[in-house]
Amino acid sequence: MTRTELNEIKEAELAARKRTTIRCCMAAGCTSQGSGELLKNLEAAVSEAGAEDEIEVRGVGCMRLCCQGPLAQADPGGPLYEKLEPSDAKAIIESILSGEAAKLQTGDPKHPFFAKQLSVVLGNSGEIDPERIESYIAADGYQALRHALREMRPEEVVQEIMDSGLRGRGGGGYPTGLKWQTVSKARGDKKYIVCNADEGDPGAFMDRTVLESDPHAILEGMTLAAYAVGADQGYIYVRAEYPLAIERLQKAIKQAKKAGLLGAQIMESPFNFSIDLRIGAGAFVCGEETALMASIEGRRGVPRPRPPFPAESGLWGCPTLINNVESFANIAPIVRNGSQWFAGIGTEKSKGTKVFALAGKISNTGIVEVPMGTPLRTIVEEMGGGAPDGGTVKAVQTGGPSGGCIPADHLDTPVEYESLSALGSIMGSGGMIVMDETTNMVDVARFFMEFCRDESCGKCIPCRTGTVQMHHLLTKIIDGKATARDLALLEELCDMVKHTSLCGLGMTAPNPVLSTLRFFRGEYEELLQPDPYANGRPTAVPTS
Amino acid sequence: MPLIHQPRSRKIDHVIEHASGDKRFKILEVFMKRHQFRADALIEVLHKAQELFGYLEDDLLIFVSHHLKLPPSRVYGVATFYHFFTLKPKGEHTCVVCLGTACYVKGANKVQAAIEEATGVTAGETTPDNKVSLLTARCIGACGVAPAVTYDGQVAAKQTPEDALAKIKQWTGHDAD
Amino acid sequence: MERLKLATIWFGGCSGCHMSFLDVDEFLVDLIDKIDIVYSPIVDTKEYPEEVDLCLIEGAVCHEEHVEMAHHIRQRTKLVCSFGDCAVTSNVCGMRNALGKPEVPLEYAYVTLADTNKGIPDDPVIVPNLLEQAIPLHQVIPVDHYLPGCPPPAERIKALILHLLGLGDPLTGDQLKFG
Amino acid sequence: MSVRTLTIDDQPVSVEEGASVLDAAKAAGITIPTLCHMDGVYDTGACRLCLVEVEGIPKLLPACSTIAADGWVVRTQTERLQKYRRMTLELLFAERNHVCSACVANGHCELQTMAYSQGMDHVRYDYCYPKWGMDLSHPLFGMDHNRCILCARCVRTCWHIEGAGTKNLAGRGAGAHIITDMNEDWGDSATCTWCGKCVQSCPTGALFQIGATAGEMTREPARLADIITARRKKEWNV
Repeated sequence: MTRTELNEIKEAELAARKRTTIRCCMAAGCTSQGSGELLKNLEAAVSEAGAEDEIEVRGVGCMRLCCQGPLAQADPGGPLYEKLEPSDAKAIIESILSGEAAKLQTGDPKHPFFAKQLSVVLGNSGEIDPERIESYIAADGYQALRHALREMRPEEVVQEIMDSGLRGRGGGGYPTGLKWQTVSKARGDKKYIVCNADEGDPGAFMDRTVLESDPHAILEGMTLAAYAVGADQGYIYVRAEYPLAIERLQKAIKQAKKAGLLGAQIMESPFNFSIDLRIGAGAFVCGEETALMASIEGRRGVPRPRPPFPAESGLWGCPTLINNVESFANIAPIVRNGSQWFAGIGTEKSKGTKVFALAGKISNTGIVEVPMGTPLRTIVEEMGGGAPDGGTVKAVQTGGPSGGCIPADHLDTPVEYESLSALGSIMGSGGMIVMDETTNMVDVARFFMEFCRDESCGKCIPCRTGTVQMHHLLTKIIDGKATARDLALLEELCDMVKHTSLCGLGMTAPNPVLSTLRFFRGEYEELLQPDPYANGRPTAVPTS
Repeated sequence: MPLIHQPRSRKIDHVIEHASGDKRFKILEVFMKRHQFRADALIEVLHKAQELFGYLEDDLLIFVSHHLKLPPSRVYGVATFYHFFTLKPKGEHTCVVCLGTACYVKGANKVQAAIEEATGVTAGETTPDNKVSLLTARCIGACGVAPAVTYDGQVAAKQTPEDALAKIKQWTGHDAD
Repeated sequence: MERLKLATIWFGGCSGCHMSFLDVDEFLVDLIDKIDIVYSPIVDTKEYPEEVDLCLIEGAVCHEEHVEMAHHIRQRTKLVCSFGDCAVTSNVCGMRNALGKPEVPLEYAYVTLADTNKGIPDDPVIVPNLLEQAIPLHQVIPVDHYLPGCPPPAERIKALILHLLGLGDPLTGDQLKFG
Repeated sequence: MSVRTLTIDDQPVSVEEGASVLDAAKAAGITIPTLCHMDGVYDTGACRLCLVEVEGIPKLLPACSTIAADGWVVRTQTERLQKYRRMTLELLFAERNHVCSACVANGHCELQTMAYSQGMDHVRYDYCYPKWGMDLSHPLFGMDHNRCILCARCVRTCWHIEGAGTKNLAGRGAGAHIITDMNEDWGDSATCTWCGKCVQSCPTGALFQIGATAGEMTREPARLADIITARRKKEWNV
């Protein structure tokens, strides 16, 4: 693939555009509600009407408002159809051909849910056909790679990422450029790039959205990273629970290989890079980078102590760069538009945008991408429409089992790494679960503890048995069998597990308990039984 | 009790013999060859094996360990670490209730309870007639349409206990209770 | 100086700790002006007295009467000591817990292994109901001191009593050894 | 070989580059408690007993698997560390069925010794009392899962000293357990060489020689280190 060829594909693709394009969401949320059949029916209706030259039906990635799915929209300027039935296909085509509005539920594109979004990562999501590389190329895909390979030295690419201020989107917020620099400077003939697509936080589906909607963006981001740090082999570690993402990634890799965008001498440069998929097998702990590497090596997904960090000693002992899906998805836009453009978005310490998955007791569930610094309230109340059925938002859970519950009166907090961790939660990968007044916070804490208990790898003692005991204590509290002494024991254990566990899973396992204790302590105390021995000597002897 | 124990090769011989009459073993061998019989392909190979056989029986694991030149304990250790792998046969149909946070706060546990009551099995088990296996998932990423249940690989959105029971009934061909 | 009112009792245990207690021999005689044994299987008192200073409780809490008695003792005693591994950890008594319900070992003992009169005794007046699990004492009442050992050697018992009399250091190191 | 100089519990100590904090402490005559560490096999940092504080580093670090660095100020016995160690031991005792009085390793058990040396005189958590079995199928050795602390010393010994790969961990979380081959009876194992090194490596009464009764099971894990050191350094001319 040469520069000219890349532009030829782009122009051919644009030239082939028809007067009208119907975009039909084919991401997991809508397909689970029947959008696959809808797409087929749309295609059938087009050919039935003999309008093949007029109308293109395009299966696209996530159109974001999952709760109103299946979604479809006709370009240019057509309404956003919601809650479509496969049988609605005909009406849509007829409406396009006749110019008269169809009697279908439509959404308001000016609603804050859409209007307040800013797309960097999801720019192509819901727009391009994720299963066709041409569609990606037509949207300026692989231009960043072309530019980097021709005009930039590897260290300039690293510098660009450093200047952009991008921080890891997987949870911790470590500066991405710094990580790249460490790997690029690490000694070793063989280096690896790993994309962590083991999005395991329950309630998070941002990475899934990106993978299903724009797989080539990940490949391009990884290839840029490989060029920057001097790696020639990459792995995408993706969960087995995401079959559609796997399928699209497989297709994308095949297409990129065929187009000479992966493999040997990419774009006729001396640079070689291959990407292999590794399918996870249902272990949350494999989201932890050392466990993930063990799993890629075909072993039990058990973490090991760091240091040494993967940047120095990773896969098979070689320097390895691990970033998550959303981080990689930011790379091509940064290289394409320049670090200054990216650094202009967001806040001083948190640059760019962040994708959130809105779920739980919220009216508009789905995917949003907002600039860093957007207040939680804007996301939850304006965009998300607050709790459904007249309920009130009680708390927002971010960061999955490693995060915490932020109470409603802190919703004015801006979305930033530092501000969220000051509240005892974390940015995490971007899952945002809204709880209303019917949600019991102790129950939520136990839910997460059960999760961590079941997902603990069993290697280190604090996590393996500490989560068992914490879960047991929470159950005792919920069952009304606990006293203040048990609560004290729980708090002490939270502190111990947090500080002594080997990996992030254990270290953050107590967070949901700690944060609910911080903001909703009353809910715990209400469940406690009086302790007859509270002061050492009994106040009244209990009879058994 | 024999003081000289059975050499490892004898067990392998038995498995190879068993495998020779089954085409699926051949397919698996080709798959492993494509990975150059590399030890780090173990998880990919187990995925393939489960796809072919439905579950990972002992002979299958020994077959894999032999070809990838890994001790059986390593293969077994890996197969039991990951929840996706199952060492017991699954039922004709599989129903996976997502218990991710979003599904949980929207009542997935009630859907699970309804199915458990109707089928008489708890999560992780298969009905005695081998019709339905009930499983739970940690989050299938369909949070936007919670609560979600996967029926034979197809994700179904916004499930109520009634929806789930209707599906089970379809499978079992009679009232689930 | 008033003498230390000492009580001892055994719950679910083998009385081995009490045997070890007897092994302190003339130590008790030496301390006769400091200690008064007010209640114990080795003295004749029938009723647990009020205002006891120290009670050594041997054995795990295995049945309902133990629970009742533990609370009773706690109310009337300044310092309670878990005396020996069964009281501290549930030890051998707790080995039944892993088998499931208490009926499992009962069935084995009174039916499977019985030659005559097979049947689990079920009159609560004669045999109190077993708890679901045999548990350590501190899960029922607050405990002030722990004296592990199966049994705790006489020296260790001496050391604890001396410590509580203000005549010695608290137990440390292998004086706290289980088993 | 360059040298690293650091301070451990106010005591200056110099070690060769690449030495662990645990090695450095040993050189200074300071004992840091360990359970999963065993000389001769690689460290996993799993038991968390050897966690130490290093000035300027917010995280606690496992002494066994942390390389000592120049200028470090290490503390091994702070009140906080001691508390965490006691809690770790409490968690271990509550996890499975450790009944010292009826154990083959009573009096020779590293877990038991660790408990009293750290001042853990009772367990505040509810005991789990799980149902784990025993494997008595092997003519020479037995395995009692009730007493296993999952330190994986036997696994590392079996793989890296004996080289048989018979033992491994299976399952995960609280359900993790030691297996022989494909979770088969040890006596049926086609890979076990009957060398007994795993039994020598076990810190508790989980692995034992058949016939040993309460308190009779003694062992010398140091012999295993001798074997591997001699092999690595080619000390034995054969």
